[in-house]
Parts: sequence; C-alpha cells; structure tokens
Amino acid sequence: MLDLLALLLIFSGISFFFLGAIGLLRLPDLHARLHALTKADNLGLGLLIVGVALLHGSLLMAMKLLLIWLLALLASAASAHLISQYALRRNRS
Amino acid sequence: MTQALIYALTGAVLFMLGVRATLLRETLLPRLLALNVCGAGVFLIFVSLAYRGDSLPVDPVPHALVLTGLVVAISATALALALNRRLREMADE
Amino acid sequence: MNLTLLPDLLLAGMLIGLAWAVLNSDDLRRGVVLFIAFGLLLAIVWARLLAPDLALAEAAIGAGLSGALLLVALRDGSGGDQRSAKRSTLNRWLIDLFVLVMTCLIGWVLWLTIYAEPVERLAQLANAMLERSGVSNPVTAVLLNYRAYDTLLELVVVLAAVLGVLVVGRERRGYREPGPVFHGLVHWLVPLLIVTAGYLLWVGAHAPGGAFQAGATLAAAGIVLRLAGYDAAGLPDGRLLRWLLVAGTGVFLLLGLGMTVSGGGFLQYPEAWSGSLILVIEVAATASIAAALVLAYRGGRSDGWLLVDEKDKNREISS
Amino acid sequence: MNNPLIWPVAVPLLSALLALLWPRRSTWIGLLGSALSLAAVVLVSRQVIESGAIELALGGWSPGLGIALRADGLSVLMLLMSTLVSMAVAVYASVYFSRSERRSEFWVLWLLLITALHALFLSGDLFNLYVTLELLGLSAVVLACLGGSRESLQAALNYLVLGLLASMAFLIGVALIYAGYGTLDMAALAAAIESGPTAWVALSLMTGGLLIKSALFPLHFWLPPAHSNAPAPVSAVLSALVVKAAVYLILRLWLALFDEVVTQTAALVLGLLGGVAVLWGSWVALQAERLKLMAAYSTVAQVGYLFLFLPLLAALPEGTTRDVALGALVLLALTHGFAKSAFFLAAGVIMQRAGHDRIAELGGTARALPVTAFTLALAGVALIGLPPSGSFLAKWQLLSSVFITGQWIWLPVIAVGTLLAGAYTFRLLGYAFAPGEGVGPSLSVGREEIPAVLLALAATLLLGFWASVVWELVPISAYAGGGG
Repeated sequence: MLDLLALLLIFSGISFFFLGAIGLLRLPDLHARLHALTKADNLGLGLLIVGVALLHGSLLMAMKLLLIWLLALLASAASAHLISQYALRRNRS
Repeated sequence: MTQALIYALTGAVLFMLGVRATLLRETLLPRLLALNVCGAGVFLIFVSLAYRGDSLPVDPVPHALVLTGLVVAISATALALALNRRLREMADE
Repeated sequence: MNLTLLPDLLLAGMLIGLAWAVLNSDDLRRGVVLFIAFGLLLAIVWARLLAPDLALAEAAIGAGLSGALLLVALRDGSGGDQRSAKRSTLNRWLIDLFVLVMTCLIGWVLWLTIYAEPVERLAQLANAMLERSGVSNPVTAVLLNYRAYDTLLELVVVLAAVLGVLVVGRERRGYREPGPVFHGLVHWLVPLLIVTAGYLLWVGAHAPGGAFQAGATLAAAGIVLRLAGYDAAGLPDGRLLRWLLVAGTGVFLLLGLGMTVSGGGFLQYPEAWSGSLILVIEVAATASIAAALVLAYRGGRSDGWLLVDEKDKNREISS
Repeated sequence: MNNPLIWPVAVPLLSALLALLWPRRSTWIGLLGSALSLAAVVLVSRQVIESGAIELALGGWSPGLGIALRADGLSVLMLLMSTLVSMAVAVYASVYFSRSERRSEFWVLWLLLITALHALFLSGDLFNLYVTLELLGLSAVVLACLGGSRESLQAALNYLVLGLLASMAFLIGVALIYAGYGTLDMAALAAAIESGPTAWVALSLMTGGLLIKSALFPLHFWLPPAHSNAPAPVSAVLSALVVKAAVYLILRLWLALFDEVVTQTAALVLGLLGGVAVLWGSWVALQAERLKLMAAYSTVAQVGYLFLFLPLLAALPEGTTRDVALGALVLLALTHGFAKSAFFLAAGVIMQRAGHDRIAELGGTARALPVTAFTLALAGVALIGLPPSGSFLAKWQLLSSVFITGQWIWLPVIAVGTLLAGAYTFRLLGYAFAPGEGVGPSLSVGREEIPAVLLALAATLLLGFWASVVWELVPISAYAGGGG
C-alpha cells in the first residue's frame, strides 16, 4: 500500500518534470519559460523526494532527501532571479 | 556483461568523435571540448571494465585511474585556457 | 531484445547524441552549456556503473569546475570564431574514414575482451587486500595506498599546471557587487560547501568521497565567493598561498621519504598507522587541490606573481 | 635505504617544492637540486652495473596491485644522459635567467621537468607512464612559454593540444591492455602478452600517441616552432631530452613489451617514415635562415635516424648482433642529446651577444666568441657522425646491420642524410668563422660558455671513447624477452 503511494508520488513528480520541459520548449518568452521551469521542477522534485523517502522508509534518509530538496529550491530560486534580472537589465539598455 | 559492453562501445565512439573534432576544428575552445569528450570516452571504457554486474563487487582500480585522469584533464584544460587568454590579450594590445 | 537493457541503451544513446551536439554546434556558448549537460549525464552513467566516487568527482570537477572555467573563457571573449578548419573534401573524407576504421577496431577489441572471454582483472586482489590498507573504501585504498605514487605525481601535475596558469595569465577583472538575493545565497552556500567538503573528506575512508571531491567542493566555495564580488576568492596571498599550494605534494612526499628512511619502502605505511596517515595526506591534498583550482579560475596576479612577495619587492627596489 | 630507486624522482621533486617556498634562493636550490639528482642517478647506475636490473615495489604491494619502479641498462643510460645534460644546462641557466623576472618560476618548473623525466625512465607501470607523460608535457609547455613572446605562446599552445591528443591515444591503448590482460605492470605484461587483435590495436594506439610526442615525420610540424621560440636552456632540454623520452618509450614498448607482437611490416613503416624524416629534416635545416630553427629541423632528422633502426632490430635474430644494434641506437640517441643541447646553448650565447640568430649575419663569431664557435664545430662533428664522436660508431654499426640484414634500401638514406648534415653544419661554420662584425667582441670566456663546450666534448670524446660502456649496459634488461 505504502509502496503504491510512493510510486504514485514518483510518477506524478516525473509528470511535473515533463510538463516543465514542455513549457520550457513551447512558452513564448523568457519569463514565462522560467516560471514554468522553476515551478514545475520544484514541485516535481518535492513529490519525487517524498516518494523516494517513503520507498526507503528510514528517517535519516528522509532528512537527507529533504536537505537536497531545500538546496535545490534555494539554487533554483536564486538562479531564476539572476537570470530574469539580467534579462530585464538587457531589455532596458 | 552486455551492459558493460554497451558502455565500452559508447566509450569507443565518444573517443573517436573527440579525435575527429580535434582534427577538424581550428580554434582552441572547440578543440578543448573535443579533447575532453575524448577523455570521457577513455574513462567510460575504463569504468565499464570495472563493472561486473550488479551483484559482484566492482574493480576499484579503474575507478581510481579515472579519478586521476579527471584531475589531470582539468589541469591541462585550465592551462590551455590560460594560454589562450594571454594570446588573445596580446592580439588586442 | 532484452528489455532490461533499455535504460542502458537510452543512456548510451543520449551520451553519444549530446557529444555530437557539443562537437558540432556552431555556437560556442551553446557547445559549452551542452558540454556541462554532457558531464552531468556522465555522472549519472558513473552512478549506474556502480562508481559513486566518480559520479561525485565528475559532477564537481568534470561538469562543475570545467564548466566554470569554460564559461569564464567565453566571457573573456577567447572563443574566437568557430569555423571548422578549411580542410579539403578529400582530407575530411580521409579523417572520417580513419575515425570509422579506428572505432571499429577498438570496438572489436572491446567485444573480444569484455564479451567473448572475460578476464579476471585486479578486482579480487584489490578487495582482498582491503583489510591491510587502513581504509574500507576500495577506491580510496587504490588511490592512497596501492597506487599512492600515481596520486603523488598527479598532485605534481596539478601544481605544474597551476604554475603555468600563473606564469602566463594576469588576474581577471572581478565581478561587481551582487544583488541582495545572490548575496544572501552566498552567505548560506559558502559555509554549507565548506561543511560538505569536510564531510566528503572524512567519509572518504569508508564511503564514496575523498580528497579530490572535497577539494573540488572547497574550490566551488571559492568560485562562488569570487562571483559575489570577493576578488581574493578566499585565498591568502604571497607566502601563505605558496605553502598552501605545496602542502599536498610536500606532506605526501615527506611522509613517503620518512618511511624510506625509517627502514620501510617508499610510501609503505606501517599497517597500524595507515588509516591516520592517509587522512593526514588527504587533508593536505584537499587544501592544495582547492587552492590550485580556485587559482586556475582566478588567473594570475596583476602585479607580477605570487613567487615574489612584498619583502622581495622591497628588497629589489632598495638594491 | 638499500634500494636507491626512489631518489632520482624524490630529490628533484623535493627541490622543486623548496624552490617554490623560497623563491629568493631558487637559483641555489635549483643548482643544488640538479647536482643531488646527478648523485642519486649515479647511485642507481652503480647498483645496476654491479648487480643487474633492480626493482622497487612502491608501498610494499606486489607489482600489479601496486606500482613498481625498475632500472635496467636502457633506463640507466637515459637517466645518466638526462641528468648530465640537465646539470650542464642548469649551470648555463643560472647565468641566463640571473636577471630575469621569471627566475624563480623557471627553477621550479625546471626541477619538475627533471622529476618527470626521471619518473618516466624508471616507471614500470603503464598507467603511471601516462601520468609521467602528462607531467612532462605540461611542465615542458610552461617552460616553453617563459619567453613570453606571441610566437612562443602560440607554439606552446599547439604543442599542448597535440600533446593532450597524444596522451589520450596512449591512454586508450592502456585501457585496451587492461581490458585484455588485466594488469598494468609491464613485467607481468611482457610475460603474458601474445600476438592478437588486442595487442595489435593497443600497440598501434600507444605508438601513434608517442610518435606525435617524438615528432616523427609527418607528425613533426609542431616541433620547430615550439623548440626554436623557447628560451635557450629550455630549447636545449626540449630537443635533447623531452623528445628522447617519447622515443625511449617506443623502444621500451616495442622491444621489451610487444616483442612477440611487432611485425616486420609495422617496423618497416616506421623505418620508412624515419628515412623521410632524415632527408626532409636535413634538407629544411640546410635552408633555415635562423640558427635555432636549423637546430630544431636537425632534431627532426636525428629522430628519424633512431627510427631507421627499428626494421633492422625486427629483422635481426635475438642475441648478440641485435644487442649490438640496439646499443648503437642508444649511443646515437645519447650523442644527439649531448650534441644538440650544446648546440642550443651555443645558439643562446650568440643570441644574447648579437641580439639575433640569423645565420647569414653571424660573421665574426669565431673571433668574438672563440669557445662558442668551437662548441658549434664540435657539436657539428657529432651531428654529422664524424670520428671520434659517438654517432660515428653508431652509424658504423647501423651500416653493418644493414649489411647483415640485407635491407639495402637504408643505405642511400644514410649516405644522403650524412651529406646533408655535413652541408648544413659547414654552411653554419662557414658563416661563423668568416670575418665580420655581426657579433660584438668579448673580453673573456663567460661562465655561460663553459657548459656548452663540456656537453659538446661529452658528445664527441666521452661517448666516442667510452662507447663500450653503452654496449655493456644495454643487454641488462628488467623485462623478459627484451634486449637480449
């Protein structure tokens, strides 16, 4: 039962990644693409990590995975910010 | 051992693709990329030799060799890039 | 066709496709970014082939630091134009033929040696001797015990390369002050990277990790600092920097020679001590590797070079 | 302490680190380090002469799992040449770089280069050889661009890229060997290797890489710019030692390791390339306008001579005749090492005094710099192969091997090559001994002139009269099936 839930979470995580990738390819401008990418990937990674933690079933591993998620959030937020800032500045000048 | 063979053959292809690009390209940066791909091919061959199926312990010797090779490769890349930058500056002066 | 091979075939195909895209892209910036992606994919392949030590090293060195060096080279404008060499059609045709023939030959040999008659290589011996090596991570045992001499010479290679970087290059311009978001990130990230490096160094004795991964992580901290406008990138100057660069090779060599003088062979650790000696060597090596990699990113000094420090300068002026 | 094999590597390495830590003392550390390396090599040589080939298993692990250092006749001869040449060049460099800003950098990298050479000559492990090759290549590249001119940097960069490609080819050969034989130790491999696709493909890849590094025609194009634009002491070691290191490895692989595998045809191909290199290199050297460029092309030709021996060695039956031919090859390599380093140092002296090295404007050299002109003449004697130089004896043996094997095709190559070498040497000497004002007068013999003349004397007299030592040492082999 738990395994089934985990698999469900993992698959929905993966589909978020997939949607994010489609968004990256299809959306018209940079900001919209960034939006699609970061939102979808952060959520997708979160679901994936919860799924993997359930499958693994140990608290220590769950903590480690949580740490990874937090770091990835931090990195993607900061880099999305930097990229959009750069794009704004370039558009202005 | 089919997995090992797949990766070893991939390594051979990567190596020769790298050689080809080194011979065909003229400027430094593409050549450096090509040499790094070359190196990746050789490393892939080494690591696939170490792999003996998911159940047997791997052969650690090729892993250590590849680790050494990686560090040597980045040292050489850094030196080549520095030389290239100096040449560039001299051309501008 | 065996279905379990599908993921492997997919990974292998993606590697080749990415390599092709890297090598044949006319836009250099695109080539470099694809190369970083190639490195990350390679890290996944290492993990698949049960080489977690390499996966860590590839992600940190192969994709991370090489990527940073290449990107900064693009920023310097050292890309130049990206035309392929003006080779004649015959020449190109000959090169392609040569490449095809050699690929087939190498592939044939690999098929013969891996598939047709598997050879017993060093796996069993290396794992059997693990008890006597002082560590329980077999890769660390090979790197710092069985084949420690290779690693010593490799540290010398790093030293020679970084001296070269310093001889030819002047320091790059630093970056301007970052915005508040990046500044905040740096304050979190740098301590975290340092802690991670320490962890990787310590854990290398019995799990994936070790001096190279730790050194690369530490170097990443230095690069992040420099990106955030700290021009020194956390490195000291002059004399201290020289000691830092020499530390890895020096400690390694002196310990090895010490063992020779005290009656053993070169780098023949006394068995009871080998674990701690390896740790000492790794700590020094981590410091040197990190310093060397950050220097490679930063470039030489604008005012001559690190071999000349303030005292020397004053002396030369006064004489 | 009774096994001295680590010291030829450890001493220069330790000195390099010290020179990096105390840059103000770097000149003295460099000279002392070179002298102590010489002492370490002498220690090793004495032991090899007295008790035969020696082996050191590093870390106490059996070779195979661990790495072994091995010294036999061939490696001892190469070690002796490299340490003697580098000692003399170091003395010259202490003058050449005395007022240079790059002094301390030079000494650190110089000592690292010696470390790499010694490690390469002693290594008994294929992957370790790759690491030493890379160390040698990188330190040579950095030394070559110490001059700082645009041409020297461009040449160094090309040298670096080609060197990397060459090392990759070597490394994939090593990978195939490990795939097929499961060991990297050269002694174990020499015993296990057998003729077959694995050995053929691996050998051709490794040889291909090494041919680039040894600048055999038509892969020589990187050498003349790199060698002729470097600072004089660096050119001397690049031409005399670094190229020889690659040739040494080819010899090692072909004679000791792949003795069973090498076919007549493959050896013939390399011999033919060597023949073309002799003719082409000498011809271009004859037309060179600059002294250092002439010396660099002469190196291309001299490397060609070494490859002429390969088809002869492959044809000769194992035993004394083959050892004699092998000894002649080594003798030729040694003579060229001494003579060419003397030549480059002399060129450096002239360049510093005259400010240029255009051959046609060298009139007056003999009057202004008699010792240096004498050095050029002596080195020329060795390059042509006149008695009493070592190369005279070597070429004599080369000819006699041609007679024994009946491979007459090499006879015209040797004859024309020698004539061309004579022509370019006498052309140079003609200008140098002619009256003129190209080179300013000098009052005394400078310290920088002595090392060159000693090297030239070593090439002509020492190797000529003590050539028997070479023939005694060469048959001592650490590898089964190699050398005799």
